[in-house]
Amino acid sequence: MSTQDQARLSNAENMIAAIAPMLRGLGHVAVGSQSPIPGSAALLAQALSGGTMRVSILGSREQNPFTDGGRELFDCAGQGRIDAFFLSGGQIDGAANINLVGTGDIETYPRHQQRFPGSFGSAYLYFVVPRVILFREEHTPRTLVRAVDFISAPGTSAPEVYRPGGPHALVTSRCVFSFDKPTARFTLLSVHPGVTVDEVRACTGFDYAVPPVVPQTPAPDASTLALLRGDIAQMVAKTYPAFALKTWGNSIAQ
Amino acid sequence: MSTQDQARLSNAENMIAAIAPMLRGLGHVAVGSQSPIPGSAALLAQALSGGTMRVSILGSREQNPFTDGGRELFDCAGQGRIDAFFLSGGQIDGAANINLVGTGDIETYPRHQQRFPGSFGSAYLYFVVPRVILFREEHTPRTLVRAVDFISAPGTSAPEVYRPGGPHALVTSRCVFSFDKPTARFTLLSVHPGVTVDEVRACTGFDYAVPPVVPQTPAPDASTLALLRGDIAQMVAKTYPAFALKTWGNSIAQ
Amino acid sequence: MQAGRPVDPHPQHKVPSPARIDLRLPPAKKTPKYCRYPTGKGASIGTEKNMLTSTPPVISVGALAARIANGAKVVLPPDYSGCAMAVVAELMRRRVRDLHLIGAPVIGFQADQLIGAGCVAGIEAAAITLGEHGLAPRFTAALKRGEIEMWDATCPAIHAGLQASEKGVPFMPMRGLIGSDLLRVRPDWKVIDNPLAEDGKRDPIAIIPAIRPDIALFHAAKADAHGNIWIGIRRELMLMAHASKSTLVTVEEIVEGNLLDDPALAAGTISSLYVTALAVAPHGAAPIGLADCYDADGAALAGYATAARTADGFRDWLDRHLERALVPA
Amino acid sequence: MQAGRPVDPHPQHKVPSPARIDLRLPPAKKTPKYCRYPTGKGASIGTEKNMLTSTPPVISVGALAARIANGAKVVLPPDYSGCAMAVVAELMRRRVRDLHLIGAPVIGFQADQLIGAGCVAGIEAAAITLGEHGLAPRFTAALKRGEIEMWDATCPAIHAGLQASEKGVPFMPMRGLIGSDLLRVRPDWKVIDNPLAEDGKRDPIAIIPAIRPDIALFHAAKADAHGNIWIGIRRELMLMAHASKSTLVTVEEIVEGNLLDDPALAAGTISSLYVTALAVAPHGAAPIGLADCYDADGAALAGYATAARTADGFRDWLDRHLERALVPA
Repeated sequence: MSTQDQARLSNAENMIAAIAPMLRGLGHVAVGSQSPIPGSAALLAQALSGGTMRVSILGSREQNPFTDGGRELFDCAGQGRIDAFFLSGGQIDGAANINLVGTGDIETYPRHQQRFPGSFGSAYLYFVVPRVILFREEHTPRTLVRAVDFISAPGTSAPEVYRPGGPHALVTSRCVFSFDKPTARFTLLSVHPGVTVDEVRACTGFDYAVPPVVPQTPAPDASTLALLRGDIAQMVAKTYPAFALKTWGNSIAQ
Repeated sequence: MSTQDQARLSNAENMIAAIAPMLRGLGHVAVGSQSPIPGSAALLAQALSGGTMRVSILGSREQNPFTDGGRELFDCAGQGRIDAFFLSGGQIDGAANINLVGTGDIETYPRHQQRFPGSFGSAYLYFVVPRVILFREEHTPRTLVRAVDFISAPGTSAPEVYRPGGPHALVTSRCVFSFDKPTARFTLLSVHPGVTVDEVRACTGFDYAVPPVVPQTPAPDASTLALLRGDIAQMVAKTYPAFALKTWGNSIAQ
Repeated sequence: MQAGRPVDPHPQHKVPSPARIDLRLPPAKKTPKYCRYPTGKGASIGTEKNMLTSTPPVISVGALAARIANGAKVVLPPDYSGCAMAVVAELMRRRVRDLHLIGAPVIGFQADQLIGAGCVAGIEAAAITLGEHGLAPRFTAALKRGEIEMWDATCPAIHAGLQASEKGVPFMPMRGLIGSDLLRVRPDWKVIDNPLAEDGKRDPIAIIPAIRPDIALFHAAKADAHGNIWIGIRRELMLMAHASKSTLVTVEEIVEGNLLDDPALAAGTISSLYVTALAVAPHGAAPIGLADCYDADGAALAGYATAARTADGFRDWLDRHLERALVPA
Repeated sequence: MQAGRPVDPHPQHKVPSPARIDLRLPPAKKTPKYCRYPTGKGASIGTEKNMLTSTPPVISVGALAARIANGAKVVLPPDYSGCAMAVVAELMRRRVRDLHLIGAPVIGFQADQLIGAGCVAGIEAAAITLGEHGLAPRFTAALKRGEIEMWDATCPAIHAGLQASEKGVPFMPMRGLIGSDLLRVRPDWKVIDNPLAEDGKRDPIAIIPAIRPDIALFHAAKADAHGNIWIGIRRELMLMAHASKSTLVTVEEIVEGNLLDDPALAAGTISSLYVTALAVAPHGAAPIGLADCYDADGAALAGYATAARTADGFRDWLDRHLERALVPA
């Protein structure tokens, strides 16, 4: 493998590299189960934090501080002790509404065209975690839609609704959007290496703001990349072995 | 000690003997901390139950099934899993209202004439435990009053109030009153050996019903008394050593 | 059964009225006969405490499953907790009908298998998923055909509903939810104005009715001879037991002594007070794993996920599975 | 300070707004320098997990006490749980002022001593008692003289208020209470109509506002090097920690390893996530006992109860006690 090849990031690595800096300075980042990309980003950010960041990963035997049963994550978030969390969606729309339930006219619920697993904790955590980062690897008009068919959790709320939390950004395999709460609208913040602004437009079902100049998503420097592909990959493999194998190959398997 | 002396019951034993039969057939009897007389009665009833009764004693290392913190007793009662509990009062009145807060005009609260420790769990348990047995060793016009100065927990409630529980009886060192919910009034059910109906009237600050014939509180038979003064006394000594010493003497000390 | 919107999935629990007073002592009994604890000189009463109390019976897996009647409302743990898969197999063998399943708060293989076997009328959960093995295929197919009722939830709402039952209150308030379509499909959830909000300030808040299952069913590493169950940090199992009318448990083994006597083990123990009956089922959570006991059998789970993609595939899987999973009745 | 009825003893916790987005990676750092875990070939990263995270500092008992400012709202456990008596002594030595104490749910020697020493402005509890040693004399005297505010409660209302904070909701509903004079002296408690009651049926129910203490203070048997605290079955301590803005803990000892790595111990452990700072205080609960560690010193407690009957007696006791209880600052 040439030096150039080594520096080329996979889709997953691009997303990890985009998410990690958004966590800088936070005290406690929590990650849901089956979220290997955010989990990897959180572990990378933690390693770069100089020991000030705590990362809790549901489903991890070793990064999991919870001893009060399944409710503790949600109680902990309700107490204001979780600074960042990650949500995805079968559909995500331009107002940052997310749909984890299914597609089709809501009037025909629950007979969906396509059924997703369900809302998990989104209808709560999206409201109370200050920095919720949306992620979805598949960036197509099918996943990023004009308006979701079912709102598992809304992107914004009326002023009288208690909502210390909400969407901060949306990270896909193609780009990063930031979310502007007052306008309830995404802005294209950066495109990953090799992705064009036009390509993002063509693949996105919702409207969003585009600044005159859209930078490339900053790549990690060599030492950070080495850290990710070394120690972090090994830690990730403990909780997400299938993901680690796919992303970093056999060398990571324990 | 003659056989007659042995059969003579102390005040505490009279109360224990009066309470134990009220627990017959119940599945789960709970006892608050610092309630040695009800605790002894519950352990006696349990021993006589043929293994069908469970007794939970707060503050006991060995009779305490609770592993979910201080709230579990109350949650357990709210679930309907506690059939009987015991409450006392600095004042108890003829409508079975109990006062665990203090004496004096409520308008001067919290500057009581006499301050009691506080309501503990009474304002809840009195509502949700089906069979609450009131107990108060001191039976005087000072403790059994016409109307309590402060209602920690009311004896009865309006029909629309959720109240599966409430007072069942009042046991003192002199007698046993049963409580009639529809009339919200006590009835003198029995007097302890050596106590007269007139004496009870003179020592009671509230009005109550008196049937034409008032029986004596049934005394335990010889084998039950032997059980109480033997095995039960030893069990009681583990949780209430001072009480066991006072009631049954040094032979019980471990 | 057709999907629809029943008025109230969680009718309130009724507590029976107190019995009338009876002051008579029970008939005299000879002491040792009626006391289960040893009364000899050398016997220590204190350490035998739970022998005094009503202990839940230890029965067979089949007999345990037989306590789950058609139409029961059963709360089940997620795949990361303790799943009583041996009992699930028995329920499918018996072709139990019209179960209402509650995932606490999400649910996986248990629900998909029971739905595939035609045992389920409705399901309430924050998610139904086979995790890394993908969507739950029999659930998805049944929903599409309108064969089951669906009560979509969100994790903390399930916890709140169970905690309401645990505390004996009719509802619990919960933040979030407002603006979610979950409120549209859950007419039993309501939004009220926070009665404690500052004067003149609106503060809408959702309230979640109590969830009171008929039965909590789960698997744990061990019980003791008194029927206490060790669950460690899996306290959603404790919440399930507290909230339910009865609790059925399978365990890997029954150990000697009393779990409550050891201060370390007591911290992770559910008292037998909450346990209705238990059965010994070694490897009873397989092919799902049991934390600190055995890992999930990934090949078996993947095999299920593949087979269950079609109704025929599921039926073949079920035939093979029930043959393998035969337990003594 | 005069007793009175403040409008709201439990103002809601404000969560800060999210910061603005910043996509830049932090300046490059040489890896091993910024990662606290060993990176050598033989090092196992997994077992060092908590070295990666912010660990609560281990400080002196005096420094721990110094974190409790005048006017703080402090939640304290009952005498049967873990009482940080060494810190209570330090608070009296410093003559901290205007504490608002919350008993979880009842309180004993801690409150009586702090009241006697003039440290307390108000108290909320279901009972204040020295247990078998009788009424709390300094509490009773201060109340009679109108020197402290009193917020009489009932045990499950305190638990409910703390659980409301634990869950981040403004209130919890609670059965009972209706018709009690507690509702007259607790204007912050309200009775509402159950919004989920059947149509046309009245179902009044009390709601208890969230109790959010500034500080939870308690003593436990052990902590580990990562700041996790083992509390066993004393889970009211966990509730206190979850509900409070910060948590200060003294322990008998700090043990090696990680309590969360042992499945049995983890079940009785509060994660360091909830711990603000801790101090080692051997025999730190004395003269009150600590379950499974040491019994209460009955003579010392009786001595206190007798001495504290008068203000002079209490002052003498305090002088002797603080001299004895001197700890390094």
